[in-house]
Amino acid sequence: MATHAATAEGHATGAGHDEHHKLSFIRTYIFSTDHKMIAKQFLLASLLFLLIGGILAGLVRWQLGFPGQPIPFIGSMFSDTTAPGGIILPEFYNSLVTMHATFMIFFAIMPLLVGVWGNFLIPLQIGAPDMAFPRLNTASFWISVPAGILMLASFFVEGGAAGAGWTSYAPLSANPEYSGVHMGQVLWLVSLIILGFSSLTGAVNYITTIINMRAPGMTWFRMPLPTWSLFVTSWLLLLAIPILTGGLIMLLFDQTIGTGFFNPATDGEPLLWQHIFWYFGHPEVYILILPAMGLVSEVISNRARKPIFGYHAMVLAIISIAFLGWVVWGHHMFQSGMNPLLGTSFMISTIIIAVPSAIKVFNWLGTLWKGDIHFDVPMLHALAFVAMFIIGGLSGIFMASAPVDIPIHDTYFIVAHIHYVLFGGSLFGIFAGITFWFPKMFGRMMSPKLGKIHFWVTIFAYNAVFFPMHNLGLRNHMRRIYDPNSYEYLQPLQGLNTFISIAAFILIAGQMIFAFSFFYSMFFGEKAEQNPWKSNTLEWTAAGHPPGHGNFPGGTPHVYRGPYEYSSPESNEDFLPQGVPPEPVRRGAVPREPGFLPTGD
Amino acid sequence: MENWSWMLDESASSVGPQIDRLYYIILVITGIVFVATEVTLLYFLFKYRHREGHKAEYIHGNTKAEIIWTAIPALIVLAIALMSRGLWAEIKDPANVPADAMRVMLEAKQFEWNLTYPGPDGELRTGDDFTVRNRLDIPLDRPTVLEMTSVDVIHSFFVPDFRLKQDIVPGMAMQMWFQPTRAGVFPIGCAELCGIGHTRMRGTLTVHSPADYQAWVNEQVQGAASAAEPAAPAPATQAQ
Amino acid sequence: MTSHATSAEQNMMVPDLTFEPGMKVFNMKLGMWVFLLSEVMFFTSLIGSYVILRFAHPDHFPEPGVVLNVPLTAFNTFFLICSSVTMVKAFAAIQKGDQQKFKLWLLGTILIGAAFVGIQAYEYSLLVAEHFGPSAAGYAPVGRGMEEGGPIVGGPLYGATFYTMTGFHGAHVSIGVLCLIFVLIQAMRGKYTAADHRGVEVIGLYWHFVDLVWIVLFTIVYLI
Amino acid sequence: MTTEAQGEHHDPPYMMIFAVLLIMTMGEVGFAFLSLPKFWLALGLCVMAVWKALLVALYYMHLRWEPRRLWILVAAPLPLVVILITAVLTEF
Ligand code: HEA
Ligand code: HEA
Ligand code: CUA
Ligand SMILES: [Cu+2]
Repeated sequence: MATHAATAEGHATGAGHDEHHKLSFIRTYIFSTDHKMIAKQFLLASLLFLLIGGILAGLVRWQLGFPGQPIPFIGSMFSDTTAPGGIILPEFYNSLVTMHATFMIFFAIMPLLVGVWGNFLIPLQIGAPDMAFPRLNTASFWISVPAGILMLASFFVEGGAAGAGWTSYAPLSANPEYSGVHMGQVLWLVSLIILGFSSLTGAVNYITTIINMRAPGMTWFRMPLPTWSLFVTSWLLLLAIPILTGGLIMLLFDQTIGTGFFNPATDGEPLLWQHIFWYFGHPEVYILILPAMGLVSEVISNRARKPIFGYHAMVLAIISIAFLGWVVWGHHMFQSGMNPLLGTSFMISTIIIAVPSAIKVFNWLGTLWKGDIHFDVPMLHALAFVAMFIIGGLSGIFMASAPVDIPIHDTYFIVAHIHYVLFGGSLFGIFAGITFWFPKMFGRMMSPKLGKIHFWVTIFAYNAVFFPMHNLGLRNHMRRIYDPNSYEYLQPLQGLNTFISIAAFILIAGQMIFAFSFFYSMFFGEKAEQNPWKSNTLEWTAAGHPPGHGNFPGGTPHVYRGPYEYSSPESNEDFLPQGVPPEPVRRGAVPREPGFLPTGD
Repeated sequence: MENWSWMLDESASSVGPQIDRLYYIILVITGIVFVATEVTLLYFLFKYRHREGHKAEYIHGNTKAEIIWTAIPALIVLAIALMSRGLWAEIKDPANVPADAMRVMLEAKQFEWNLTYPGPDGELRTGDDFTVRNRLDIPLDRPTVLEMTSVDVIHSFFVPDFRLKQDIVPGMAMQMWFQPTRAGVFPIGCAELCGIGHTRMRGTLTVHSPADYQAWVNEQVQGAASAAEPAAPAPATQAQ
Repeated sequence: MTSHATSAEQNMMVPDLTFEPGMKVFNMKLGMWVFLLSEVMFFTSLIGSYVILRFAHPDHFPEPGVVLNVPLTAFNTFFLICSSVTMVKAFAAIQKGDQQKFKLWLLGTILIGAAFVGIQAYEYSLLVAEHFGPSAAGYAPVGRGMEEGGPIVGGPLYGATFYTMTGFHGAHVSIGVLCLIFVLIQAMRGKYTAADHRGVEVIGLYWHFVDLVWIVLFTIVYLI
Repeated sequence: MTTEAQGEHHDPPYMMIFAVLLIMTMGEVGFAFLSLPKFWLALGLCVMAVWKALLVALYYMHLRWEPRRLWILVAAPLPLVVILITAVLTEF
């Protein structure tokens, strides 16, 4: 074979990074192929969408807390088709709820978990020089930008933004005659189709990178849990997103060229849409929680200075949650007219998911047990994650029991569940992640003082907002209703609704502390040390500070042990990095010189 | 304060108590799990908080403990699943629909409920049927079967006090039965987002004593006979 | 990187051995396989909907050959299978370093692939002329060789599912053709060698996958 | 390395597979127009289609010569496909 060798372009698989020429501004900050820069791009963009989603939530809460009253301060800015004189119209309310959920789920939490941490952590934690396909990675971010722009633009088209709920049940979403929204729905569909490509390219990249580019010694069961959970999440993305894309395309055709897949007038099947949506939708909610579980595991083990309890069980639990997640989608459809027998099997599989979730919760508790717990800001958020995820998970058990779901389906009990798992779970996980890895990303510490204020405001306001929603639900307060007072039996609940809304405004305002601290610390924060949390994983000990192009200045690191060897008797200190060879350990675990670490080959 | 309660309002249908019982069982189980886990969490946080010179113990796990805390929740959730399964089958099994039930047709549309009753002949889809809007009147002593259809989008027929909720999918014939257990007037709501007027899609369900019910039917039949008159009394009635 | 003197002969078709053993195939190939799995799910969404809708409403779907032109499409299927063969031939040629044959087979693949798309477009135009369209309102085919104005066969779900599925397959073929053209240009520039023809293998995987999907589609859409 | 060795000495039987695919396609078209009960027609056609698809995957996409772990990876979504379609089919 060798005789046929022709021109050598020397493109080594990912590893060759020796040319250190200066890249232009555009190549460094805009169309960068460096996974760390792409992670930062995702971070900023999705925090922006988080803010937008939060503002929309504020408007929703205004209407529910003070129905029919003009929105204060900004009320006059709204057009006559949305909120004339600041008074929200019902169609605008529907759009607000729909877009709130759409931005939060697809444009904030998903990229914050997968786009940010998938990009930032995976190569660094497994000791790879970059992603397997750096340019595809750039594309993955830039594909998502037009999707976001289209989604935002839908507010300004005729008929307003999509208003059929984030689940977009057909035929309401398929036929403009029913909803009064045409262009907005079309943009919603197109935007999500485009966004699907972004997630897909990301998933291909993460999976390939993790399978093929782990540093020597980084065996599967030495991988840090964030990477493990991102790996499993990538599979969920890879296999769930295309199902949604197919459904979105069919719905788009119904909406634009009159096909009638989901339109009963032409014998289409509305339930088919629901099956397709939830076949994607349930794996989706695990996409939104698994990476957060990974981040939280890392933070808890680190700040308790103790090995994660039952590492293998944790990994298996992630995998089995993901597996079971594929066979439970019908629990969103118990009251939909689905075949009741099918409902039974969905009910049983759903309830079983509590078991791997239990393993995770108990193992977190086990990690804290006999630990040496440091209450730093990331740890506070991680602990809040555990405490809140328990509540959200347990409320899931009520709904998983199909007969009990009859009265509580489509009430605020569900809304409470959603926010306990998505805010109490995912978002606290994200806060833990951002505050934990901020020093590695930006080279500066986030202010612990502001961080603590933000944390305490958030945890109290958050519970004041969402805990009473359980009670609203049990009083049969339906979700997605514009004016609860139009039901006589809901009128006594107005006081509670107003209370929730005020708490929500405090919650939203409290987030501004975070926004301020984020940007302030980026430029003026205290300079961080190389390994401020005394962590074991490669990104802190082997990579540059902050990591430069090519990630590992000393060459590909070697890995000698698992990621959670905290307080190991082998070391004089309470940590033992993965890359420190066994024999010099007794001299102290911290590599003082950058060149200390063994290099690959 | 009553609004903060975790108790359910008293139910008014035959399945209500069973659903409520299951709800309370789950409430107790999850309540115990909730308190146990959160208290443990807080206790650990207090007990093992960082103190100078103190080092965490180097423990990787404990297989026995892990097996125990996998098995116990597994058994608990299995029990919940089995209990739910039985009740679900009881509610949904078409074989359980009472044969002597009164049949009423429900047609949902944006944004109203139209209910069609068998007229004096007791048969649906005959000339003497009559239709009322946004109210369902039933006798206390008989089960009722609703034959539900929707003409436009998905609606969901929701009677909180009866623990009844069923989405009505256009193009599908849905059925739901129930047996009231006390007389009274109960709200009906639409629980599935169905467009701009979703909030307005309300109704009332009135459970009459048998005698009152007959009187009501008679009144409606007469109303239907004289439907040509424009000023129909509320609730609006119309002839078919 | 002076060590690259030997890398001219380094076989790029095997994975980078400095890493932990992973999938034992090179990155691009693994990436393509992973991507194809998502394609499986995408077509599942479309084909699955077809199967389900057809099962629920058999009356919408006429017998094979009544509306669709089976001989024409069988011929087109033959084309697509041919293009798979030319593709593997191209791959086999570059494996042996035979640049000339490689380019010829590649060109053949492109031409046949383009022909497939062309024939599909032609088929669409015939069908639309026979009032078999995707939209429910415009659906009015009366069957192949039947009198104009006769009874309409099937129902609108037929048109909707037919055009969505075959259309997205056609789009995949078209994208494949574009990618192959790109590969051909690269081949002209001498990018591929016996030691490194990763691009050829990877685009080949995609191309065969599209062929594979067609095998399934042809059977369930045209024949069943 | 394996592919290389294979390429040097004998290519996979590309033309053979091509012939089989062609014959099976013709067989399929003929079979589709037999007057059999619909169920048997559908079953027969599905079996043939799956067979052809397997031939393409195994020979043209070289799965036969790939490491076993790649097989496992490739098979991963198939159960999901089956679950989705069969579950939803029971609805109607
Ligand atoms: C991150 C997101 C996330 C997560 C993790 C979950 C997790 C779970 N969800 Fe949730 N869910 C949503 C997001 C999420 N959900 C959203 C967004 C909706 C609404 C969509 C819409 O309609 O708009 C929804 C709706 C929803 C429904 C539909 C309700 C309805 O519409 O009527 C159901 C029903 O079964 C359900 C169940 C569950 C269950 C059983 C879990 C389980 O995974 C939870 C498991 C966890 C625990 C149980 C806690 C920890 C365990 C222990 C402490 C051990 C001991 C426990 C026992 C012995 C019980 N969810
Ligand atoms: C991740 C998901 C997520 C999050 C975080 C939230 C957050 C909030 N949600 Fe939402 N919500 C959903 C997902 C989410 N929600 C979903 C899926 C639905 C169902 C929709 C449907 O029915 O279709 C829903 C529905 C829903 C309803 C029900 C509406 C109805 O049924 O009529 C309500 C009502 O109160 C509500 C309120 C709130 C409030 C007050 C917040 C608050 O927590 C908001 C607090 C504010 C923020 C979190 C912003 C913080 C900003 C930063 C931290 C940015 C910092 C910025 C920079 C550094 C630039 N939400
Ligand atoms: Cu009808 Cu909501
Ligand atoms: Cu779910």
